[in-house]
Amino acid sequence: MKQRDTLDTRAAKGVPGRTVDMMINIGPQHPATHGVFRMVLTVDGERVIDAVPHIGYLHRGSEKLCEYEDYAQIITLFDRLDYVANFNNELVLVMAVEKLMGLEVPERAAYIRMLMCELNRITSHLLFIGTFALDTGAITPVLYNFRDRERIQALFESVSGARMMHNYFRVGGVKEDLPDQFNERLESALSEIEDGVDEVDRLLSTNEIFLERTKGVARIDGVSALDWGLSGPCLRASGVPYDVRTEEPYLLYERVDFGVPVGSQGDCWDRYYTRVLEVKESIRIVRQIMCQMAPGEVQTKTRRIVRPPQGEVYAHAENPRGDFGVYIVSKGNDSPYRLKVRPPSYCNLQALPQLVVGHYLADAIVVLGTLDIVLGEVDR
Amino acid sequence: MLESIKGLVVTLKAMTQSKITVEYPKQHLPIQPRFMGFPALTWDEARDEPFCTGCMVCVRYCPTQCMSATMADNPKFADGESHRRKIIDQFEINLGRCILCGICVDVCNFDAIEMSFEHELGARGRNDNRVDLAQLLEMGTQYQAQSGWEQSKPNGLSPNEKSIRDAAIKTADSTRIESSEPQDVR
Amino acid sequence: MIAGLPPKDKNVPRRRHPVIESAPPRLTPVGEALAKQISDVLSDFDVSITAELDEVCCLVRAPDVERICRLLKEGPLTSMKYMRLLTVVDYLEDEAELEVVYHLYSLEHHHKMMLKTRVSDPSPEVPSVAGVWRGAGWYEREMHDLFGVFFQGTPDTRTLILPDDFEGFPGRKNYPINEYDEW
Amino acid sequence: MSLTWLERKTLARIQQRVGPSVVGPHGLLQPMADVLKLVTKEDVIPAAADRVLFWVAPVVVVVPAFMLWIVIPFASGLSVRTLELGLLYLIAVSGIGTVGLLMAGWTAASKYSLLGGFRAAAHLVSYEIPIIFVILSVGVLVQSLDLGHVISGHTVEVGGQILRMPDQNFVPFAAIMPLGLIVFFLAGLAEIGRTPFDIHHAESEVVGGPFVEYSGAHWAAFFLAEYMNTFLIAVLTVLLFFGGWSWPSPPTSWFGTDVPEWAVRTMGAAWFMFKAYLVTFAIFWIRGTYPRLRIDQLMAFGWQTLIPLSFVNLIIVAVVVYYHWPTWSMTLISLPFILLLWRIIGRRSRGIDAVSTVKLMDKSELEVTTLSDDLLVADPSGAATQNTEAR
Repeated sequence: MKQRDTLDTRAAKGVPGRTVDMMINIGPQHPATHGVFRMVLTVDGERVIDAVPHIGYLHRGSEKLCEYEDYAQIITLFDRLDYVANFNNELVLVMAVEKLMGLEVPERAAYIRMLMCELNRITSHLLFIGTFALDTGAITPVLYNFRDRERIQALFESVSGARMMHNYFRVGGVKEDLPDQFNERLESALSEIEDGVDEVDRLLSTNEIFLERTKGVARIDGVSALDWGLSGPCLRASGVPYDVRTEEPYLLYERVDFGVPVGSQGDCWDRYYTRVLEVKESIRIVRQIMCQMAPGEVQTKTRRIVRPPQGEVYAHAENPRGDFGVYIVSKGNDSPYRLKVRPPSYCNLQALPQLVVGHYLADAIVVLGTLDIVLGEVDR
Repeated sequence: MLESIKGLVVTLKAMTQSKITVEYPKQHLPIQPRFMGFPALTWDEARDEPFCTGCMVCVRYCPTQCMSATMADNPKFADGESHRRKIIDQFEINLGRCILCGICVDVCNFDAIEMSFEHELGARGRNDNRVDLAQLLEMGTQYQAQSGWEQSKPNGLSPNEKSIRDAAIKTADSTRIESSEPQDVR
Repeated sequence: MIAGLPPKDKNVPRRRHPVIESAPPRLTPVGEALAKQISDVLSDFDVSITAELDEVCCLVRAPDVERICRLLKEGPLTSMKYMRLLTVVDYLEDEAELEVVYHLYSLEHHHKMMLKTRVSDPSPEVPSVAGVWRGAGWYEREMHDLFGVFFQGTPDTRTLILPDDFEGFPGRKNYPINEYDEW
Repeated sequence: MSLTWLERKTLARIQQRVGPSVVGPHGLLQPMADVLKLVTKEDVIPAAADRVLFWVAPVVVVVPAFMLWIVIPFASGLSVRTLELGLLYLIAVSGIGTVGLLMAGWTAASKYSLLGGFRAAAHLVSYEIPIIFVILSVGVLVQSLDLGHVISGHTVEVGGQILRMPDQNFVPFAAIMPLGLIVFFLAGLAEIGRTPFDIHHAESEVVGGPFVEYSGAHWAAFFLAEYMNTFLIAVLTVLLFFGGWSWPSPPTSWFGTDVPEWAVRTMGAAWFMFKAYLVTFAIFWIRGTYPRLRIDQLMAFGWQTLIPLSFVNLIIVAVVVYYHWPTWSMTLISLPFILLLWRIIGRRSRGIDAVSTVKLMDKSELEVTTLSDDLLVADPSGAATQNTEAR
C-alpha cells in the first residue's frame, strides 16, 4: 500500500483543508457480520485503511465446560460450536476419543458418519453461497439455497431426530441406524439439490456484476495463507491443496473417489467457487457411499460411561470451514482434563485485517463473507 | 452481458415454479417419526401408572440440569398390582433450559422418558416453561397415541439389566435427600 | 450450575475405579523417523522427545521456544510451515506448572508433532511465536486471557475474547466457576 | 402504494415464496396495513441529530417526488398542468430530492447514514447527467419540450419549411433510438437506487444508508418518495420510448361505430398504466436477480460509459435531425454503440475464462503431489492493484 496522506503530511505539504479518517463500527449487530462479530474499520472516504476485529461476544466457555462434563454430554456441546456443520464437529470429538481408546468403529457406522458429514458439508456450503450472495447484494440465491438446504435438513431430522443439534454420533458408532426408505429419499433430494446448485451457479457464479465484485478482490497468496493458518476452502483457493480427507484420510475416505477443488488466485471469487465445486464433489461422494454401504452393526459395545485411558490426543477432520481439530488431555476420568478445539473459522478470521486493508468498505463485507465464519466456533 | 441475461432467465423460470414455503401457523410441515421434541413421561397402560420410578438417572445425566425428580413408595406394589417398588412422586422439567439432546432417553432404564413431538412452546417469562409431572404425563400419553409407541425394554428385564436397575434405585435413594425440593433457578 | 447440586469434583473419578491405564504410544515409521530427525536438528537445545499416541512430542525449555520454532519452520528437513494449534494445559494443582503446547504440521513431509514447554506460576513467560507463524497471534492473546501466560514480544497484547476489565484467568482449574450467580 | 405489494409479490414469486397473503385477498391490503403501522409508530429522533433538518429532510425528498407528477400526461391532454417546458421541469425538480437524502444522511449523526448520504449525493448527481442528455435528445427529436408533443408529435416551422416532427403513434422511440432507451433505463435504475445500483441504502454495508435513523412516518415518507420515483421512471420510460397511451393506438372506431372520446382516453390511460407496470415489474425483476455494484465501479460505469454514450446519442439524434436523414438511420448508427456497451458490461466474463481459476484436482493426483512452491501463488503485491486501477 502506498504511503497514505495523513493530516500531518498534508499540513507539511501545505495542502489546504482537513480530511479526517472515520472509524466505523460494524457489528456486533449488523446484517453482514453473520453473528455477533464486531470489526472497527478506519476508513478514508470509502477506503479501508485499518481493520480491527473484535470477537468474544459469543464466548460461552465451551472448552472449560467440557472439563466438567461426561464425554457423552460433550457431544451436545460440540453441536453448538459450528452450528451449521454439527455432524462434522461431533465426528471430530468422537474420533478423538476413539483414537485415545483405540476403538474400532463398525464399517456401517463409519459409512453413516461419512454420509452425514458430507451432507452437512453440502448444507453448510449452500448456506455460505446464499449468504455470500446476500453480502454482495443479490437477494434471491439465499432463498434458493435455503430451499435445497431444507431438503437435507429434513433428511437429518429423519435420521437423528433434530434439524441442527443432532447428538447423533456416539463414541464407538452412531446412535441408531438409518431409517427406512432413506436411500430413496436421499436420491430424490440429491437430484433436486443438483438442479438447485446448477440454478444458483447460472444465476450467480459468472454474473458480470458478481465477477466485478469478487474477482481480484482481497487476494492472499499461498505462503501467507499458510502463515496465517488458514485452512479449508480459504487455503485451497490460494493454491495449497491441503485437505485433511486426502492428507490424513480418516473414516473410509480412502475408499471413495473425489476431487478437491484448488484455486489459483486466492481472491474472493476463488474462495467462493471452491465451495461451489465442493458441493458437487460432496454429492458425488454421497452417491458412492450409498453404493458401497452394506447392512451391519452401527455401534460397538462400550460402557455407558466412556472412560478413555490417560493420554493426549489430537484428532482433526475436514470441516466445511477447514481443518477442525480437537486436542484432549485425558487423565483417565469421565471428563477430559483439558479439551481444546482448533476452530477453523477462528484462524481464518485472523487474516481479515490483512485482507481488507486497502479495499473499499463494501469489499470488507464481501471478504468477511468469503471467510465464512461461524461465531459459535470462533468464540466457543 | 450474456451471463446477466442468463440470470434473468433463471429468476423468470423460478417465478413460474410452484411455491415451496408454507404459511406457518395455518400449515405445518410433516414431523419425522424420529423427531425429538421436548421430553415427556410415558404412561404404562397395563398398570395404570407412569413407567417412571424416579430413579434420577436422567436427572444426573442431563447436561443442563433442567430436571428434578423425587421418588415415593409405590402403593400399588404393596397391593401386588404392580412390580414397581418405587414410583415417581414429583418431576419437573424446565423446558426453557432443555436442549433437546435426548440423553435422558438414552440413559433411562425403564423407557419412562421419551422425546415427544411437542415443539411449539412459547412463554413470556424466563422460567415460565417449567412443566410438572401431570403435564409431562399428558405430553407423554399424547405422544404415545400419536406415534404408536411401544416399549422397547420390556418388563422382563435380563438379570444384568435388573441389577443395573436395582443399583440405580439404590443410588437414587441415597441422593434423594439432597434434592427432594424442586430446584429453584432464578 | 444450579444451586443445590454439589459441584462435580473433576479429579476424583465418580465411581470407584482405581485402575487408570495409559494410552500406549503408537508411532508410525514416519513418526519414528521424525523423532530421530528432530533430535538431530535440535541437538543444540535441551530437548526430551517422547510420543503421545501417534504424535511425536517434544518438551523444550521455555526460553528456547521461539528459536526452536523458527528452526523447525525453516529447516528443510522439518519445514513445519503450518501451526495447527497453540494451547495451554493447566497442571498447577499437581505439578505447579502450566504447559504450553504447539501442534505443528509439515505439508511437505506430512509430519506432525507436538512441541511442549513448561512454565511456572509467578511469571509464566514464553517467547512469542507470532513472528514465526502469524496465525499464532490470536492464540497467544486468547491464552493470555484464559491462563495468564504471558507471551513476550507478541504483537498485540489486548484481550481477545474476554472483556477488557475481566479479572482472573478463567481457563485455570482454580478459577471459582461455581461461585457466581446465574443470570 | 400498490407498488410495495407488487414488489413484494414479485420478489416472493421469484424466490418461490408466498409473499404477503394475510391482509386482504392475496395480501392486497398489505400496503394499507403497512401505512397504518408506520404512521402509528413512534417517531424517534436521535439525541445527537439536528432536529430541524432531520425533520425537514423527508419533506424535501417527498415534495419533489409529488411535484414531478404535475406534468405527466396520462392520456392525451390528461395532466395536471401542461407545461411547455415539461421536460426541463422534470429535470429541474428531480434534482432536489438528492439534497434531501444528503440532509438526512448528514443530520442523523450516524456514520452509516453519513456514508449513505454521501454515496447518494455522489451517485445520484452523476447519473442525473445521462438522464438529462437522453431527455434532451428526445427534445431534439420532437423539437419541443412539451411532454404531450413527445407522444403525438407536432409541426414546427424551420427556415420557412413546415416539418412534421416524429410522433410515437407509428414507431415508438425505443425503435428509433435504442441506445437512448438503454442508457435512460440504466441511469434511471441508478437514479432511483434500484438493485444493481442501490449502494446508498445497501443493506449489507450501510444498513439502509440515509434512512438508518428514521422510523415511523418519516421513514414512510422516504419510502413513499422512493416508490413514487420508481414508478416515475417507469412512466417516463413508457412516455419517452414506448409511445405512452398511443402506441399501439387504441381503436377510435369499433365495428363501424365511433368510440366516444372519453372511452378512447380511458383506454389510452389504462394502456399507458399497463405498460408502466410492465416496466416496473422489470425493475423489480432485476432487483431479484442481480448483486450490487461497488461505489467505484458504479461511478466508473456512470462517468466512463453512460455519460459518453448519452453524448453519442444526443449527437446522433442532432445530426440525423439536422440533415433530415430518415429515422431508421438513427437506429442503424446506434447499433454499434449498443454492441460496445454490451462488450463493456460483459468484459469480465469474456477474455479470461472466469471459471478456469479454480481447478478440480483429483484425489489420486493430490496424493502424489507434495507441496511445491510453484503451487503457491507468490504474488502478494497483486493484492490491491485491481482496486487502485479502478480508482
